[in-house]
Amino acid sequence: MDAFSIPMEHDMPEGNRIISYKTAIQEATDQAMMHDSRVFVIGLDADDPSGMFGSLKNLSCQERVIGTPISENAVCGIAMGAALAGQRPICIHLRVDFLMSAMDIIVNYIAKWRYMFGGRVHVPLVIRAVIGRGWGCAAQHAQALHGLFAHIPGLQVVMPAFPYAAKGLLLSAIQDDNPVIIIEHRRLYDQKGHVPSEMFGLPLGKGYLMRKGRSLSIVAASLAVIDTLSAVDSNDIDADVIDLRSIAPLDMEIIRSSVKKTGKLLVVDYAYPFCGIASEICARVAETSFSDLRQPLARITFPNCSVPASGILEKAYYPSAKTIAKKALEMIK
Amino acid sequence: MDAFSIPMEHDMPEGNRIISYKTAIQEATDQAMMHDSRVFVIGLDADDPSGMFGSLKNLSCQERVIGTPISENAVCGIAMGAALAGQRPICIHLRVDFLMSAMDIIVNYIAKWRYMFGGRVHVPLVIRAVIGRGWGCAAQHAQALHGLFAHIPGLQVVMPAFPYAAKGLLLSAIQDDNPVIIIEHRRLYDQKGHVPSEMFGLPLGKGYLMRKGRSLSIVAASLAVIDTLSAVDSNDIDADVIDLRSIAPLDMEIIRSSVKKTGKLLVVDYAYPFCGIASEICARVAETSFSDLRQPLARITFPNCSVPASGILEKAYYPSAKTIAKKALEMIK
Amino acid sequence: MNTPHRLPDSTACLWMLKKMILIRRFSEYLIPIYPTDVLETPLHLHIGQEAVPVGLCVHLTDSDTISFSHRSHGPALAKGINLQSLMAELYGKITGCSRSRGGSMHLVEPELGMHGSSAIVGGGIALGAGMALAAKLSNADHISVSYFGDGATNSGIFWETLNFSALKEIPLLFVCEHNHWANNMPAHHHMYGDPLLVSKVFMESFQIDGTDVLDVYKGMAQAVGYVKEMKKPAFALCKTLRWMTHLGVSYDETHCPENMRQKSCPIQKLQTIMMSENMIDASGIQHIIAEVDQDILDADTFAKNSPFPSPDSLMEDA
Amino acid sequence: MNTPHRLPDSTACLWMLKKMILIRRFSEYLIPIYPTDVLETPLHLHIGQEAVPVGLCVHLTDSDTISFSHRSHGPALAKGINLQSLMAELYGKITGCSRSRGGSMHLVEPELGMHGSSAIVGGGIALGAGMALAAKLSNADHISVSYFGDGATNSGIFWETLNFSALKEIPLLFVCEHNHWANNMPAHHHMYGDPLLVSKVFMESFQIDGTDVLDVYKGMAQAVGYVKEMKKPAFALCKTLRWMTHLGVSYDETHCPENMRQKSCPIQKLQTIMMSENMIDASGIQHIIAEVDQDILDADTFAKNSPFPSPDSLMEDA
Ligand SMILES: Cc1ncc(C[n+]2csc(CCOP(=O)(O)OP(=O)(O)O)c2C)c(N)n1
Ligand SMILES: Cc1ncc(C[n+]2csc(CCOP(=O)(O)OP(=O)(O)O)c2C)c(N)n1
Ligand SMILES: [Mg+2]
Ligand SMILES: [Mg+2]
Repeated sequence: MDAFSIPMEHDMPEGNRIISYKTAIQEATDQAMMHDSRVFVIGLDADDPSGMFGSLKNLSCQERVIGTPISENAVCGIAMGAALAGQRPICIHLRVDFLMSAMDIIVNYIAKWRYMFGGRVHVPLVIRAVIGRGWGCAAQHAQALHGLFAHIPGLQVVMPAFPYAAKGLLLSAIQDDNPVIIIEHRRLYDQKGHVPSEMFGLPLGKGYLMRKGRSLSIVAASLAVIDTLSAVDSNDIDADVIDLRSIAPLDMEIIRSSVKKTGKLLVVDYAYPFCGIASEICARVAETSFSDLRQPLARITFPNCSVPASGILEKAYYPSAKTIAKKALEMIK
Repeated sequence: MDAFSIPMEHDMPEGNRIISYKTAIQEATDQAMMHDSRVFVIGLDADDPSGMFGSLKNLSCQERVIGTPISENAVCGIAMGAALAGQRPICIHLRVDFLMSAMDIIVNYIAKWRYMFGGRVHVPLVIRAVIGRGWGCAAQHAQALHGLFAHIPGLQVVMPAFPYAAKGLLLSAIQDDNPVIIIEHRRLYDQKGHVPSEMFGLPLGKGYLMRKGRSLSIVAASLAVIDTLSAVDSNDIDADVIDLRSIAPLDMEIIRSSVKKTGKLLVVDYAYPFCGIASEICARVAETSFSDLRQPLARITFPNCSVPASGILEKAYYPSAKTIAKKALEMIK
Repeated sequence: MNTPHRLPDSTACLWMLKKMILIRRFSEYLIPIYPTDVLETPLHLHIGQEAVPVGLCVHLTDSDTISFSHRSHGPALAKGINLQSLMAELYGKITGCSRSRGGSMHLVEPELGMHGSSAIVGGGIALGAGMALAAKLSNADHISVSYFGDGATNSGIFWETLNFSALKEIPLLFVCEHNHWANNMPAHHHMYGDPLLVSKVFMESFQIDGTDVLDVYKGMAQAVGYVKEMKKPAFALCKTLRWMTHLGVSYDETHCPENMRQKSCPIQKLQTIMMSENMIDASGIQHIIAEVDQDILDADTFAKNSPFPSPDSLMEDA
Repeated sequence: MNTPHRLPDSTACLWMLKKMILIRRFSEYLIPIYPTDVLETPLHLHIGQEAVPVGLCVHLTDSDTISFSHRSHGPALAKGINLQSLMAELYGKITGCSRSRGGSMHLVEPELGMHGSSAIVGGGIALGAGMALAAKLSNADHISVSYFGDGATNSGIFWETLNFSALKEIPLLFVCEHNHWANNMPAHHHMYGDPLLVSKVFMESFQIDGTDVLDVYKGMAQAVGYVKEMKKPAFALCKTLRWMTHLGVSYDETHCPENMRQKSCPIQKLQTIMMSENMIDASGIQHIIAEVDQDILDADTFAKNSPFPSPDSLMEDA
């Protein structure tokens, strides 16, 4: 078979088929590979026994899982070439940081190909990369660089926060004819939740309202959604909580309509602050929903420095549910 | 001699020693090399007869100008290694786009070294790169990627708009103990203006008020400053015009105090819109000068797509003095 | 010039002669019109180097893929790009092969295995390898070619792709069109070692006289044949001469003066042999030139008469 | 083991024995404490590979520079890093060599020519070359070493640096500590060709038995001597065995079982020769071990008693 067509869901599904985030990724990968012989997995340690932190274990089509040398730039280029020639590669990276070696291919090639050739070619390529954190990972192994990719026209960037989104967004990305970068968070890999067993997709570029409230809009993605929910739930904060799911394209509609209601915006992005996705959201809201705003909007991000190794500094570095709750309560009162 | 100490100017100097932007760069480079034997120039085509669009012609210390193979990643790493070992390299690139090949070294090494080693080492390295434009340069040769660099903590990014700033910022960058990326615009190379003959520096991280007005604050950098001035001057627009000079660190003080006065903000950045420096400025103003704002702030940037080759599309792509004037007049009335 | 033992048959010789003349005449046609600024796009001409793409592509089928770089006209025409869509692309017209978004350095024709050329040195080598991997994964019989200059061997991605291809046994032919220059940098300033000494560590390697299309024909017959049959990568180093300056439409009189050009002209060499073998006579050659020139004129007319893209279409395919 | 013709003098032998024992005992000391989570930082141990850094560094002066990577303890200790500041860095204490910002993979000691180690594979090779360029530009006499694993040869920056160094004739010694693995990937899965066949195209190259410190001593004497004298780059390939799993504190019993370890132990090998040459006896060895162990204990006490960084200092040096 060489294509699949999946129903597009949007809501968070109900049910109790509880599996982990990593298993959801594994399941989506496995189903895609079984239903479409063009899908293959490529990347450093793709064939390692650890199976990319478990997300690639026990795949049915092991012959289409290609481990590679430590050559991230060429490997991304090779994955892209295969995509141009009709395959559907999933190019994996154990750390987002390693993608910096492949920036030439990502920025100058993958992002530009479709436009630069007037739509005569397209690059159906999925890049997966994991954000690390903790255990003294230090500055080169714990970056969240989605803002860099989002800056570049032609790249779609998604950040699933839940197992069902990990599955749905991955399947949508594989089915999409254009490149999608999926940024996963290592801390989410063991999180569990209901995931439908059948194949389904979540629309790229659409956020989802996780909690309904009246006093504040909180926008977040990936791990920051989990912390935001915990902050909101355990402090009875009367806030809209929007899980962005995609950061490029950005679902401004859902943000605007929430801000229209609440008049207050807090963006939580676990990444460097400067020129990040939180900046973009705040700028857009200030541009186009200005009159809805009742007070200054606010951001919670990493501080403007690299991640330190020492645990005690790591703790000072990372925002948490507590940071979010504090800020949210401040903004509401 | 192995160091120089230059007076720090801030104002735009008066005088009529009129030289071009490229000559100003040449002069700064030459003076730095003559006053500090640690300063050297390295990069692809550094020793080409064209002298990097004229900015490296006729240097006195030609033996410290090192042409390299097409190996941008290694060359940036080598420049950094030399900096760690006590030299003061200026690593040059004829197009900003080529820096994507060196992103691993720039993001994971150059930006992080000082912090990651607790301040025990520092990287006194200058990277120069030129933004291209026009003549069907197309998507891979006309990018302005300063937003990417600005996202990364540990990188200073400056964008001189005038010959005197080209000289002053370059000398400050060379003198600085930490890495500075200088983004120059090809279109500015032949622009002329007064430049003092002696060595002087402009403070990194400080903007400059080019025009004083009451009705609007316009913030811009590099070529966008020139277009903004032309828009403002030829339409008698009563606006503050701020030349950022540095985009990281960002001089928020000058922006905030202007917005406090005018209540209106327009940011002009000739770059991709999403997660760019214009987003950052707007977000910060909306965060911290919210009550000063009398209407929605606005941005003028490239559209969210790659640069096309065809001249007619290029024209549709690039903002101009006209675009700026139109928007500014709209915002004032 | 060493005469090859067996000459290719006359169909092949005629095909190669015509293709080389096409590349030559097309490029020469651009020389006078370029300074008039009707083509706003940076040109890297292939004059003098025609033997390499032509002696390669004569062995390729439409489904064989090829990736190449900024010096794009030669390989694109040899692989069969439509002349009109190429010309229109140079004119920035919507009928261009890249619908006016690409310009001279960014050519495409997916149906002929050209999935887009890059103006950033190096990366295209990996794209070619990816297409070879795709062929292997889909059990297809075609091969892929990564076509690049001597300067591109400087880049890390060249090395990474060499290693990957050898490890994974993909049907990829590396073709290095070694014209001794990367911009104004002579090869011995940018590459220390003979690339063939390196490639031999990884794969079957061929040294080819890139100024002699019959040597290219013979060498590529072996190289392409090896890749097709063994389904393994191979490397072909083709030394040739760059007649022009790196960019633009001037002859490089300093480094490649007239007498050098005459001695090394691949078209002259082939014509001489074909004539001595009675495959063609002077009028036959004139006929080819006339035919080619007419095609070029037609393409020019087509391009001139084609519309520019609408400014409103700026964001299409973004 | 081939006995080298001339043994280094006893000062050198004692220096090497003590350094190797220091690296070994230090690493072994970490094994039991790592699972207690007092060191929150990813450890890549050097056990079994001690001969390479030690046989190299015995020839280096303090002003010679060296860049290395995630597997950092061996080269850092061999080059002379202060044991207390190394230990404190592993504990995340402010007295650590990187003031607690770096952890195990990011060690630094500028005064000893260690300008910081990287945890991204590859780039450090270029840093070492930059330090060599600095030596050349400032007419200094010292040399620089780029120290890296077999896996790092996969990366494009390795290739680019090889070419650059040969072209520019910089005093750089490439040392490839080839332990046959990159994480769980055996070398034949990640490198197709023998790296020495490639390096020979660019520079003087040496093959060294990395499990035998006397062979390393001899080879590095030549290699370091060549670079110092000729002021040109050279390459040393040191094949050795990784006793441990890639990361963490377990022995890799599958790929490097006990009997293999015993046969290839560089410390055992040196001890045997030194004893047979009457350079040391059993009690002398015991004495070294005791001394080293005491230093390690002192370092541990120092580290434990050192303060953590203040959370308020987070942004220092940002
Ligand atoms: C990464 C990168 N660096 C620099 C350039 C500028 N550049 C364009 S063509 C060229 C020379 C390429 O030489 P070669 O590969 O031998 O191709 P040739 O032009 O000789 O056909 C250079 C340096 C580029 N396009 N990309
Ligand atoms: C660019 C990059 N890709 C992947 C990794 C993950 N990684 C860390 S160490 C390692 C193996 C390195 O092998 P080698 O260079 O032989 O060093 P060794 O661990 O054997 O000493 C890998 C793949 C990395 N750190 N950097
Ligand atoms: Mg060339
Ligand atoms: Mg190894």
